[in-house]
Amino acid sequence: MELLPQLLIAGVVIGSVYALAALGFVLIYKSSRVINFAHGQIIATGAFIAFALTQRGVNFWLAGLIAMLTTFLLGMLIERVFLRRMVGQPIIAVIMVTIGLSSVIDGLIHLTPYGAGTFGFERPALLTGQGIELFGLPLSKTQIAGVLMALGLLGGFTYFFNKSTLGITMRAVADDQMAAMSVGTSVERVFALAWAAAGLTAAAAGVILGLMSGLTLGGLAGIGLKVFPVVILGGLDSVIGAIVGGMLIGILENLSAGYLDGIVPGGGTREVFPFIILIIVLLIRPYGLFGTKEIERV
Amino acid sequence: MSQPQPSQLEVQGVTLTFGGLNALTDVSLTVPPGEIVSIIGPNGAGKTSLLNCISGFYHPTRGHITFGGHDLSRAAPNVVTSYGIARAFQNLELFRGLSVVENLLLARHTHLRYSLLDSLIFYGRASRQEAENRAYVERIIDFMELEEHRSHPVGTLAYGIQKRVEVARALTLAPQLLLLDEPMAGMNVEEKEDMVRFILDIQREQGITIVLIEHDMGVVMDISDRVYVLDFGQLIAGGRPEEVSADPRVIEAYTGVAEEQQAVGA
Amino acid sequence: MTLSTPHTSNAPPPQVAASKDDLTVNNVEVVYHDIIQVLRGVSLTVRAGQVTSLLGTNGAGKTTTLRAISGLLKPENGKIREGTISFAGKTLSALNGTDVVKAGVVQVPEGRRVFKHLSVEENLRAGAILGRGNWKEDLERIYIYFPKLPALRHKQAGYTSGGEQQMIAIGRALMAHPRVLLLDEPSLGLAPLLVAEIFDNVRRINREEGLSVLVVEQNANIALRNSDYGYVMESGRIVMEGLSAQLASNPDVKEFYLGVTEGGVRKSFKDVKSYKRRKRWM
Amino acid sequence: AQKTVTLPWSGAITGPTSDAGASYAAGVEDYCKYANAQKMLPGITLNCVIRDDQYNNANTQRNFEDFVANLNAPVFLGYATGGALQLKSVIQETKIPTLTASYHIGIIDPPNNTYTFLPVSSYSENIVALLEYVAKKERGAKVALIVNPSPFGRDPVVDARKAAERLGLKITDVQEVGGNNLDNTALLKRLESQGAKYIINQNTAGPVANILKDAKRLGLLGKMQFMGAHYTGGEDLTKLAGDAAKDFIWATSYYLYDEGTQPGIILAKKIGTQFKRGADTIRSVHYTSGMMASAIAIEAMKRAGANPDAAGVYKGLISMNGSRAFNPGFAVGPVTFSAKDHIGAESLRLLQADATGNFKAITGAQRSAMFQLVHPMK
Amino acid sequence: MPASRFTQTGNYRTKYRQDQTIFATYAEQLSLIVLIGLLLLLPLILPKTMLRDVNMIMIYAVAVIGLNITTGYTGLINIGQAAFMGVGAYATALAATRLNLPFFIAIPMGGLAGALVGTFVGLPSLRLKYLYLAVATLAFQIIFEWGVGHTPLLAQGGAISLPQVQVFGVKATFFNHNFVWYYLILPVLVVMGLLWRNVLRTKHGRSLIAVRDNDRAAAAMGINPGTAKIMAFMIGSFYAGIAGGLFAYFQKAVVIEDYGLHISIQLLAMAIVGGLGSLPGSFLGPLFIVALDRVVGGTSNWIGSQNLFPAGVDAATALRPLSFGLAIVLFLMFEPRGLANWWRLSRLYFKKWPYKF
Ligand SMILES: Nc1ncnc2c1ncn2[C@@H]1O[C@H](COP(=O)(O)OP(=O)(O)OP(=O)(O)O)[C@@H](O)[C@H]1O
Ligand SMILES: Nc1ncnc2c1ncn2[C@@H]1O[C@H](COP(=O)(O)OP(=O)(O)OP(=O)(O)O)[C@@H](O)[C@H]1O
Ligand SMILES: [Mg+2]
Ligand SMILES: [Mg+2]
Repeated sequence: MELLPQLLIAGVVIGSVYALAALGFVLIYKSSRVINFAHGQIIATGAFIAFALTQRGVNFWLAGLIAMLTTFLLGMLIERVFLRRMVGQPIIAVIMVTIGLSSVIDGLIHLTPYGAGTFGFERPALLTGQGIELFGLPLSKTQIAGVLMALGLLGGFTYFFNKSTLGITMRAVADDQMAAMSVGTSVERVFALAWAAAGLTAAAAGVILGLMSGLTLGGLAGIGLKVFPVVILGGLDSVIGAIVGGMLIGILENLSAGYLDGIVPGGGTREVFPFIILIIVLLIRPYGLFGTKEIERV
Repeated sequence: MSQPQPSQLEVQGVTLTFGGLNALTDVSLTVPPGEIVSIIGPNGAGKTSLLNCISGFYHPTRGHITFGGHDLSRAAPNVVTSYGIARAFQNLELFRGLSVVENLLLARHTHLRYSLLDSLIFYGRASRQEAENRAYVERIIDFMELEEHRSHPVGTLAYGIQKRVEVARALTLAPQLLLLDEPMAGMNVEEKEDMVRFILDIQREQGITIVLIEHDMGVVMDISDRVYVLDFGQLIAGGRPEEVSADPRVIEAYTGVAEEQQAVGA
Repeated sequence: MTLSTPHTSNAPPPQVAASKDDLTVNNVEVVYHDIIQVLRGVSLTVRAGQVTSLLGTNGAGKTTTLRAISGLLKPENGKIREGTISFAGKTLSALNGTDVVKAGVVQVPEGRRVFKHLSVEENLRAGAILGRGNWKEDLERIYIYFPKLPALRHKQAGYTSGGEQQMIAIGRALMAHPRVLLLDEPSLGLAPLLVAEIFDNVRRINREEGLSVLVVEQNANIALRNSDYGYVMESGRIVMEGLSAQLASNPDVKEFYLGVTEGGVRKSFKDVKSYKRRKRWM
Repeated sequence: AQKTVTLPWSGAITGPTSDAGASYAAGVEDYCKYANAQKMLPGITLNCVIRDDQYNNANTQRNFEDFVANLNAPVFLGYATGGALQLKSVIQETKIPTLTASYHIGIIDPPNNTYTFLPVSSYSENIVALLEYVAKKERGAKVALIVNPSPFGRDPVVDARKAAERLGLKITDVQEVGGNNLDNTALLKRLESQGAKYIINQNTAGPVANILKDAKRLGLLGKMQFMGAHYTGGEDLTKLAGDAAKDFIWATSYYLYDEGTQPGIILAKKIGTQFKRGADTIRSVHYTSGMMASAIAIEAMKRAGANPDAAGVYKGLISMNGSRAFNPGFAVGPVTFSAKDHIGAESLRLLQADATGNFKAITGAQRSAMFQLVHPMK
Repeated sequence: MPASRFTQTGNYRTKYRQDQTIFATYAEQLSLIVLIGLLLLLPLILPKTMLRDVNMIMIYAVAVIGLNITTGYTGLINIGQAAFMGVGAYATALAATRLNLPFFIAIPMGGLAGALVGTFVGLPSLRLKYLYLAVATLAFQIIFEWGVGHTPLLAQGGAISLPQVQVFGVKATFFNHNFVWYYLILPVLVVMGLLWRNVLRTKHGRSLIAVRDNDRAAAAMGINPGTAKIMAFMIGSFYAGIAGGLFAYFQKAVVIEDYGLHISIQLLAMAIVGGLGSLPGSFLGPLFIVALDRVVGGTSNWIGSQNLFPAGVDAATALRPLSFGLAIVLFLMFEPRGLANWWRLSRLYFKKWPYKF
C-alpha cells in the first residue's frame, strides 16, 4: 500500500498551492465581505510580472519580490478605483464588479505578450536539483517551498488577525463598518490593505504555481475557480480554513484521481469531485470547517 | 374580521437551550383571548426568545405551545402565521425597499387563494382577489393613520413611522393574536401615546389578543390586563400589573425602584 | 426661571465660563443625498467636563447632529452644507471620521452596534486602533467601570444581552481615549435597571475623568436627571435649551417628554386621546 | 473582367485555443493573398475573409451564414471541433464543401458527411498509428490513453480500443485530463501501478507538458514512453515542457519548420516573410496547416474553372486522386480526395524529440493499415 | 379629465382594479401595439445576418427573464443559468431526436426539464444564504458540464443535430431559418414576458420580492421562504429551459460549449446591464451585450488586420474581454439600475411630453 501515502503527500503539495491561492481570497472576504472573482487574474498578473522580469535578466527572487510588491499596489488600486464605490451596494453587484474586473484584467494581460501561449520560469539555483523523497514519492524543491510558504503565511496571518489590533480591526470592519468608523478606523484604509495583502499572496501563489506547472493565462486564472471548494470547505473568512481546506481539497482530489478515476468511465473525476464535496459541505455545514457562523436573531 | 371562537395561547413548560445556555427554563403561561398581556424582564431574560418560540422562529427544546388546538412548538413561522398569530419585530424587519402599501399587501399572502396558474394568466380569480385586497389594505392604512406615507419606500421613513408600519403590517394579517416586541422602543412620550392608542384600539375594536414586550413600565402598568416577568429565562412573577410591580423580586431584578418613584418630581 | 426663549437661544449657557475645550456646533445645516435637508441651523455647546443632553422627537435630527460632529455623515450620503463645528481649536466639520476621533471626539452609535462576531475583549481592542496609550492598561480601566465585562471577555459579543452590548459599545469608545463622548440613545431597548446602571457609569466616568459627554435620549427622564445642561430639538432645529433641572420643570417638556400633566402627576397611557395639544414652541 | 470569389475562414483568433488559431488564420490568409498575387486563379480575385469566432459555435454559425448567404462563398474553412460538428447538417443542406482545422473523425463520419473533408489524417488515425508502433516494439504492451475532456479528446478512444484489441495491446486506462491539471502525481502513480508503459495523449500541448514535467519529477520518464496526436507535440510542447519533452513521440502529417528543404516549408517561409509575419508564427506548425487548408480550397476552385461555385469546388476536391492528386508540399503525402475518401493527406510520420526538444522523424511517411480496418470509411 | 384619453399625463383612477393595469396610460398601450406591429415587420427590413443576432437576443432575453426571476426578484444569485439552458436544450434534443416529437412539444419539454432540474438544484437554497448559494450554483454549472461530457446518451458534449422544423407548411431551410425562427421566437418571448408580468402583480410575485428583501419577515407574513425560493428556481429555470430548447433548434444542434460557465456569466452581465429585477431590462441587457459583442468583433477584426501593435501584443484578443468587463464594471459603478433606468427616464419624459419637469 504505497499508493495511499503517496497520494496523500501529493495532495498536500498541490493543496498548499490551493491554500495560497485561497488565502488572498479569504483576506478580502474577511474584511470586506466581498467575493473576489478576479483573484485568479491577480494571481496570473503576479506570475507574469515575475516572469517578465526574469526574462529581462532580473534575479528570480528579486523578480518575485517585485511582483509581490506590484500586486500589493495593484490590489490597493483595484480597491480604490472600483470597489470603494461599491460600498453599500447589493452583494450581487459587488460580485459582478469582480467578475467584470476579471474580464478587464484578462484583456489587459492580452495586451502583453503573455496573453496567449505557455511559458516557464528559469528555475533559480536554490530550487534546482534533487528534492527529498517521502514514501518513495520524490518531491521537488519547488513543491517543498510551496508547502513551507503556505504554512508560513498561515502562521503569520493567523497571528495577525487574532493578536494584533490592526488584525482585529480588520475583522471588526467586516462586521460593522459604521461602528468601526466610529472609533476612528479608516475603513477605506482597511479595505485597501486587505486587497493589497491579497494581491501580495496572489503573486506568491502565482509564482509557485508557475514554477510547478508553467505559466498560462488560462491555467493561472483558472485557479480562481478552484479556490471556491477550498474556501467553502475551510470557511470563507478563516485563514486556517484556507490552508486546511486547500490541503483537504488537494488530498481529496488526489484520492479521487487515484481511486475513483479507475471506476468512473473516462475518469477525470478530480475536475468535478471538489465541487461535489463543496455541495455536500454546504448542505451539512454551510459556514465550512472554520468559518464564522452568521449570527442571526430576530 | 370576526373571530368565531377566540383561542387561548398556552405555553407549557417551555425550555429553550442554545449550546450550553438556557435562554428559557420551564416557562408556563397563559394568554386569555381578548386581553393585553405584557412580558417584561431584564435584557437577555428571554422575552424575545419566548416570542420566537411562539411564532415559530425557534423551536423549544422541551415543552409545548398551543394555540386554538394547534401545536406551535414545531411549526414553521409561516405556518404559525396561518393559525392567526401575527408579530411585529423588536428590530424592524420590514421590506425596506418596498412602499408601505406593498408591505401591507404582502401581509395578505395567506388570505389570497389562487394558484400560480391564476397568477400567470391574471384573469378572473387573481385579478378579483387582488382588487378586494387593495381595499382591505387601504382600510388598515386609514386605521393606522399612515395615509401620507402610503407610497413611500419604508426604508426612508423615520424610525417611529417604521415601527408603526411594522404594527400595521402585522394587523393586516388579520390575526387573532398579535405579538408586539418593544413597539415603543426609541420613542418619546408623545409618540408612545400614539402607539398606545393604536394598541388599545386594536384590542378594543377588533377584539385581537395582544402580547406586548415593553421596557417602559409606565405603558406596561397602564394598559396590561396581565403581566409576566422573566429573569434569566425563568418566570419569576405573573399577575395583575399592581401585584407584579410591587413584587420585590421584580423590583430587584428589573425596575430597581418601585414604579411610583420613577416619575420626575424634582 | 432662566429658560431662554425659543429661536433666540444663542446666548451662552449661564452656568460655567466658556472653555477652549468646549465643543461648539454653530449654525449647522445638514442635507442627505443633496436634497433632504435635516438640520436647519443647529447650534449647541457641549461644555468641557459636563454632561449635555439632547432630546427630541423621532426624526428630529438628533442622530444626524451627532453624525455631523463625528464625521460619520459621509457613509450615509449626508453632508454639512452650512455652519461649523469646532473643538479644542480644531474645526471638526472639515475633518473626516478618523481625524475627528484623533481630535478626541468619539461617538457611540445608535442601537448598540457591537462587532457581533468578535469576542467582547476583541471588541474593546478594536477601539484602540489609533494606538493611544497602552491598550492593556486601558482594558483594565474599562473593566473597572464595567465589572460585568471581564467575565464575558471571550464570549462572542453578538450573544450578549442588550445592556452588556451597550457597555461594550461605550467601553470600546473609551478605548480611543476620547475627550468628548457622543452617546446616541444608550437606553434604547434597555431594561430600567440597566438604563440606570449605564447612566450611573457615564456619570462616574464623566466625574472621574473629566470626560465631556453629549447624550442623545428619548428617555428624557433619565437624561435630564443625569446631565447638567440640555437641548430640545424638533424638525431639525433647537427649540429649547437650559439647565437640565430647569428643562425638567418646563411644562411642555413635562407633557411631551416626561409624560407628566401640568398638575405634576404622571398621566396614564390608558387615557390618551387622539386629540393633540399644540406645542407652545411651534 | 476580374470575378471576385470569397475564400472564407472562421476560427478562434481570440479566445480559447487562439494561440493555435491565430497562426492558423495567418496561414490561411497569407496563402490566399499569395494566390492572388500569383494570379493562381485566372480571371478570379479571391476575397480572403478571415473572421474571428472566439471558439464560440454561435459565432461560427453566424459567420457561416454570412459567408454562404451573403458572400456566396463556394467553400468553407472552419476551425473547431464543436463548431464543425454543429454545422454538419447545414453543410449537408447547403452543399458547401468544408475543411476544418479539427481532424476529428466524426466530422467526416455519417450522417451529413457528403461535403465535409479533413485536410490530413484524423486524430484517430494518429493514435492508431502510435498503437501500431507500440505493438511492433513490444507485443502485449500495456497502454494508457489520456484524452482531453471534450469531443475533440474523446473521439479517438473507440477506435483506439478496437485497434489495441486487434494488435494484442492492453489498454489499462482511459483518463480525461483538461487544461487545468496542476498536478498529475495521482494519475501517473496510478498508471504506474497498473504497469502501463506507453501513454498516448490526445490533447493540447499544455496539459501534456504538465504531465511530462510531473513524470520527470517522479522519475517515470525512463519507465514510460509518452506519445501523442497532432495537437500534442511540436514547438508548443518543447516550449512548455522543456527537457521533460525528451523522447516524446508525436504523430503528425505535417512537415516541420526545421525541415527547410521541403518545398512546402520553403514556400511557407517565403510567404511568411513576404507578409511580414513574426518568426514565432512562421515556425508554428499551425501556420503551415492553415496554408494547407487554404491551398486545398484554392486548388479545388482552380479545378472548378472559371466559375467556381460550391458544386464545382466539390467536384474539384473529389477529383484530387490518382494522377490528379494535389501535393502542395506542406504535409508528408499528397492530398487525395474522392467521393468516398474525405481525408486529404493520409500519410503521417512519427517523430521523436531529442534532448533539445527538436522533433526528428523516426518513421517514414506512412498510412496506418490498422486504422482502415477499425474505422472503415463509409 | 384631459380632453382625450390618449393625452392624459397621469392616472385618474377611481378603482383599485384599475391600478392593476400593466400600462399606465392609453398612449402607452397604443405605443406597445405599434411596437409589436413594428417587430412583426422587422425581418423584412433587417439585413439577414442581423436577423440572426435579433433571434439570439430574443432567446437570451427569455433566459435573462428567468435569471431575473431567481436573481433579480428573489435575490438568489445564480451562476449556473447557462447550465439550466443546457438542460432544456438537451431535453429538447432528446425529445426531438429520440422521441421524434415536433418542436412545439419538444421545446416545452425542455422548459419542463429545466424546471425539474432547477427545482432540484434550488433545494440547497432552503438552507443556504447569500454567497453560499451562488457558489452552489457555480458548482452545479461545473458538475453539469462534466456530467454531459461523461454521458454517451448526450454525445458526451458533441453535437446532437436537431431536425428542421416545418411550420404551416413552410419548411425551415438554411436560407429562411432565421426568418422562420424569428416568428417562432418572438411570440414565445412576448408570451413569456407577459406571463411574468402577470405573476409580478400577484401574491406569487410579491412573495419572491419579499424573500429577497427580508426572508424572516416574509415567513412572518405567512410566506414559506423555502417554497418561494424553490418556486423562483423552478420558474427561473423553466424560462432557461425554454430558452435552451429554442437555442437548440436555432443553432440546429446542441453542443456543450453553448452552455458553459462563460455563458452563465454573460447572462448575468445581461441581467445587470439591463437592470436587475426589471422586465424591460431583461430585453435591453441582451440587446446591449450582443450589440457590444458585434461592434467589438468588428473592431477587433479590423485591429487584427492592421498590425497596429508590436508582434506578440494581441490587441484584437484583448478588446473583447476588456470591453465586456468594462461594460459590466462601468454600469455597476455609474448606473447600477441598468439600462432599465434609462428606459424608465425616457418613458417618463415622453409621458410628460411636451412638458419638461
Ligand atoms: N440564536 C441565538 N443563539 C444563541 N443565543 C441566543 C440566540 N437568540 C437568543 N440567544 C440568547 O438567549 C438569551 C435571551 O435573549 P432574548 O433576545 O430572548 O432576550 P430579551 O429578553 O428579548 O432581551 P432584550 O430586552 O434585550 O430584547 C440571550 O442570552 C441571548 O444571547
Ligand atoms: N441616510 C439617510 N438618508 C436619508 N435621510 C435620512 C438618512 N438618515 C436620516 N435621515 C432622515 O433624517 C431625519 C432625521 O434623522 P435622525 O436619524 O437624525 O433622527 P433622530 O432624531 O436621531 O431620530 P430617532 O429618535 O428616530 O433616532 C429623518 O427624517 C430621517 O428620515
Ligand atoms: Mg428582545
Ligand atoms: Mg437617532
